[in-house]
Amino acid sequence: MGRAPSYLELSLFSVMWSEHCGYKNSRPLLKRFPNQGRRVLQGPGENAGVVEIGDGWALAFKMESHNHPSAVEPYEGAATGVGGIIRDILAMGARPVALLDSLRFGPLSEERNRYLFREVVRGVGGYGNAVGVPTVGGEVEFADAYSGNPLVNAMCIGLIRVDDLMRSSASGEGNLVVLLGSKTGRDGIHGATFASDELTEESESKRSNVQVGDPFCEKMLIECCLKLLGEGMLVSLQDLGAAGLTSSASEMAASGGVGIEIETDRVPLREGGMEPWEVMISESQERMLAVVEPDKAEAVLKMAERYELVGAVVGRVADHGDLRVIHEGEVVGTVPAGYLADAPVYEREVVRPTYLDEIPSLSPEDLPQPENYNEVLLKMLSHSNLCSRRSIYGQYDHEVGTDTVVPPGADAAVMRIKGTKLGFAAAADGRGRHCYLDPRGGGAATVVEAYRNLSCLGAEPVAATDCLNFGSPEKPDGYYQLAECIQGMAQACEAFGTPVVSGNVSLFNETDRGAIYPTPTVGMVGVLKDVNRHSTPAFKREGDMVVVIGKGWRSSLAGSEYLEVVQARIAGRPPEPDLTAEKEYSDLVRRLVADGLIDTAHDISSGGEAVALAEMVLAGGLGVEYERVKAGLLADGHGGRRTDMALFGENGASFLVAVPEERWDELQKALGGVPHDSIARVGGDGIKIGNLIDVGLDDLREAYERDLFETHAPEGGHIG
Amino acid sequence: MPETLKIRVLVRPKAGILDPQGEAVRSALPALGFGGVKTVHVGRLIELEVESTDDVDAMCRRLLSNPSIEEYEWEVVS
Amino acid sequence: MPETLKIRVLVRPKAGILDPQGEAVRSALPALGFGGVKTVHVGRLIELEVESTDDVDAMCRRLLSNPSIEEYEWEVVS
Amino acid sequence: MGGRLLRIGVTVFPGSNCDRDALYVVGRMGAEAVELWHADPDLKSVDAVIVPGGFSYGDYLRPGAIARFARVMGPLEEFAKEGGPVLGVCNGFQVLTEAHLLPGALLRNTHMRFVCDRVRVRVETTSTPWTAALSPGEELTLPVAHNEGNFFAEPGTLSCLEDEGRVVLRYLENPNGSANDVAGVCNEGRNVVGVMPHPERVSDPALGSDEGLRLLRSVLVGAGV
Ligand SMILES: Nc1ncnc2c1ncn2[C@@H]1O[C@H](COP(=O)(O)OP(=O)(O)O)[C@@H](O)[C@H]1O
Ligand SMILES: [Mg+2]
Repeated sequence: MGRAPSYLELSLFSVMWSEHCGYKNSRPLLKRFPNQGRRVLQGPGENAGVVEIGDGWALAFKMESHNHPSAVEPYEGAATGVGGIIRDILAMGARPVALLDSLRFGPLSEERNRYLFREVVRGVGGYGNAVGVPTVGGEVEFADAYSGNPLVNAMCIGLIRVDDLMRSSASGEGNLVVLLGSKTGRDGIHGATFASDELTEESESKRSNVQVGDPFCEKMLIECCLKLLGEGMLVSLQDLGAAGLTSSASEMAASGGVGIEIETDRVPLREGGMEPWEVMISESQERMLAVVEPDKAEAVLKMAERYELVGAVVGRVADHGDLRVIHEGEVVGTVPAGYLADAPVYEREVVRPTYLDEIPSLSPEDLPQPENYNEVLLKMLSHSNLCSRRSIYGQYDHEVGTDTVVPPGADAAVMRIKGTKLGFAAAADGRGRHCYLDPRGGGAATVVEAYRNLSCLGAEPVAATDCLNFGSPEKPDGYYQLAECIQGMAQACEAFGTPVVSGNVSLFNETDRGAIYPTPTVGMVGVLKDVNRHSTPAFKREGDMVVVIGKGWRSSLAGSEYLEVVQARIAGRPPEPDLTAEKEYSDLVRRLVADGLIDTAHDISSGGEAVALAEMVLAGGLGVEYERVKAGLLADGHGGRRTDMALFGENGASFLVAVPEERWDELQKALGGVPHDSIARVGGDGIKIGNLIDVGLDDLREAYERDLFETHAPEGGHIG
Repeated sequence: MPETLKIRVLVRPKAGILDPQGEAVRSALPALGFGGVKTVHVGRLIELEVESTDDVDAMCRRLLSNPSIEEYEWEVVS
Repeated sequence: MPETLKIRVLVRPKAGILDPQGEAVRSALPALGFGGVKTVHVGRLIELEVESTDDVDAMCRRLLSNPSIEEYEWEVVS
Repeated sequence: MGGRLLRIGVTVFPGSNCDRDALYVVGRMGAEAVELWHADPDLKSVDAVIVPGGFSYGDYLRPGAIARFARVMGPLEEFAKEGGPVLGVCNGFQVLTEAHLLPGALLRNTHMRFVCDRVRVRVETTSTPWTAALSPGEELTLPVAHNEGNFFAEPGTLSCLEDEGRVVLRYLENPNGSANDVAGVCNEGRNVVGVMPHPERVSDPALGSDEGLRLLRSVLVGAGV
């Protein structure tokens, strides 16, 4: 800018250019994601992506990480993560209607991990429940790699009329800039820069600037903003996130090609003696910034009052392209808004890490074959990565709004849209171990998992959002994992026609115990033309035939759940996802549901065929029995392979569906040349697989329906 | 059996940290006909009966308060 | 402007009334290696700055505590 | 009131979040939904009032503690004393106990967790405007979603509630530690009912059940509509 920046200007740059805001390392790589599509109304670049879903309706959605804040203060970290993503959706003008959370923790054998897990779940619920947006799905996994560095990714979906879409770009010289919501305090000063540091002993002491969420204020903010938008009182709207006023104002100005002047002494403050730079970068929660025509300002402030919110005119839109900070009538800082919005980018060389070649390859021959498969199945079902998530989503209000058609517990959640036949489905997935063993394949498999989960419900996947949780990109391994996972995800999204319309990056997820598994998480939404035509994994009728569709029997133990849980090994390279088959079979299953031919479907994923069958039994409370003949077939692993591989091996591109016998011919016709096999029948009071497995429903339940939390855990506190 | 001590622990939000409860109560008071209240802060009161005070401070740090957002004080009341 | 008084209000569950929070804390203590804690009760601490103490008792009765399940005490601390 | 469309008011406090659900369901009941804003001391001549669930004033201090002082509560208390049908759902139940329109209080769930689930309850009395259309002893499956649903009343009060048949709904599986498995109660006049479960969430076959709608429509029967 041709002169030495002042301290205030420096702090603006430092917060804006930190990874958290500027995507220094990831921006060039993100270009690989497809982001176009016939349904896309808004791709990356706005507060959230938006896709059209029919009848004049659109969905705005985005996923965001709050990993570091949650590692330091789990309850508030998770809560403010939820609050933040809700405001991104609100900024598009949409009413937030669904939340999902994607979580990672170290093993629950460690007290600190139990504490983080408990308080994060409480934080997600504490905020989401109070603000009245149902938490309808998510996922959670436990692994050593996340000890001390939990992952907390929150996704929000908003519903909006296509015509009512809002944008954040400021316009109209002389228009006023209004700050709505709560007062500004010293919350998270330098939090934005902190969020991209590695966690160290020292960062533990940064606690004093922890941000505390106020879901009550957020609820008022949602209703107030939607009312203002409904009455056409706003020119543009933007949430305040990392870097507070600085990023919001500069982004609004830059995208509108105008300037914005902020008078810091007009900002309502919570504490005295705040410096202008503190006001500019404060990350106080529950605030939105709006551009308003002068003659509407008074009405806007009145509305804020009606909703018990603080509202104040804090600046104006100017024709110069600068973000100007004014204090007591004096300009104390001037920065071209574009400078702030466009941080410099780094491109790095991609070098294959040596660890990938050191991962022991898997030769099943030297794996001992289990004696007792009943025990193996129960051990799998009770494992913290496979057991029921009820003890988590039972703490989340997943029904408020009265639109939840398929609640948590199925492969994805299904929501209706009142006054239409339309519905949408949403799922969040991540595959950290797979991405560690094979970054590119794992990246693709992450997208595949979400695509499959939506298809199981009968929804047509239309677009995705993502959260890229990685270690340090300044280390070759970290950068390789980032680049390769993105490549794999991009290929899958390309193949599936599901553009990535929004996302978020969280790098430097490392502690003195090392880096996390590379863990991109994907949130995908799908459309149901008739929301009543959906399926669930639950068996519904005695006597139904159970059919495996796809590659069920060509499964592998490499990097599988079975290998880790039962054989205590993390080895091998999981099979390369077959994108063509995944799409073909997913689309087929979806058509079967849409045509009303099947109402029972589940994908074969972690834990393989036996676990998938057990999940369907547990969901429906009806047993299943392998027909004797076929059991033999399976006992030698669907054609000469190991039994454990046949039961618990993973591969993907495979589903289990159930139909009444009288529709079997119809189904076979519909399946045409697609590999399938009628393997079992719904009936009995447990799971029976030939002479291999025979476990009663009660034992299945006891193993699966585990409470992942200590009973009567006290609130808050800081344990460990 | 050893006679016990009654301990009173007061936990309150750290200075500068947002206190949504206190704020909500304060802004509600005038409507309820209670004027002249300048500030309100809401915290926790914990009362313990213990055999010795040795562990009390550790309990406050590790379980009864959340040092990242709260401060505490404790005293023997009897 | 009138100088203000600092009031401290303590609200606790009435004797005999179930106190899930206190119970949760008590049952968590041993696991953390804290023995010898006989009873734990969790209540609320409310700190007010007021211009006069006239209304304080009414506030406690009508808003800050629920007399059917809680008891309160208040004092001027400065 | 004959054939006239019943007007049912739904109070909206800051932080209420089931108000829109309630307004929607009133429409499905075949009644006219009227929003009652907390700051307006006016019931807009409605025939019945639903105090919906949510987190009025963030549940700060105690659930319902602040909301009960809202301006709309004055006329609402009058309406209740004159025998007008009032239903408090979840946070609405909490508000009505804080306002002393219903006995007892709702304490923290004993297991210290928010609970969102569907639970079986038994209809203990049909002599209230909100259960008149159900059959005594009938079992319903209703959603619950709360942190403080643990009903408490002094032993004397509790036995009096039992003796006078003022326990309206009883849990068949107790989700929160509630005394005598109480899920809902009514006042002495039986016109004010509070329930922790959310009937409005099961008022639509599209959501798997409309048992809640049957409960809510009782008030129309009572009103002879
Ligand atoms: N953290 C969570 N929050 C809410 N719902 C969750 C969470 N974790 C899992 N679930 C729900 O539990 C069910 C099973 O989750 P998961 O095993 O990840 O499904 P899948 O294997 O089909 O992806 C899903 O309905 C999911 O939405
Ligand atoms: Mg699945």
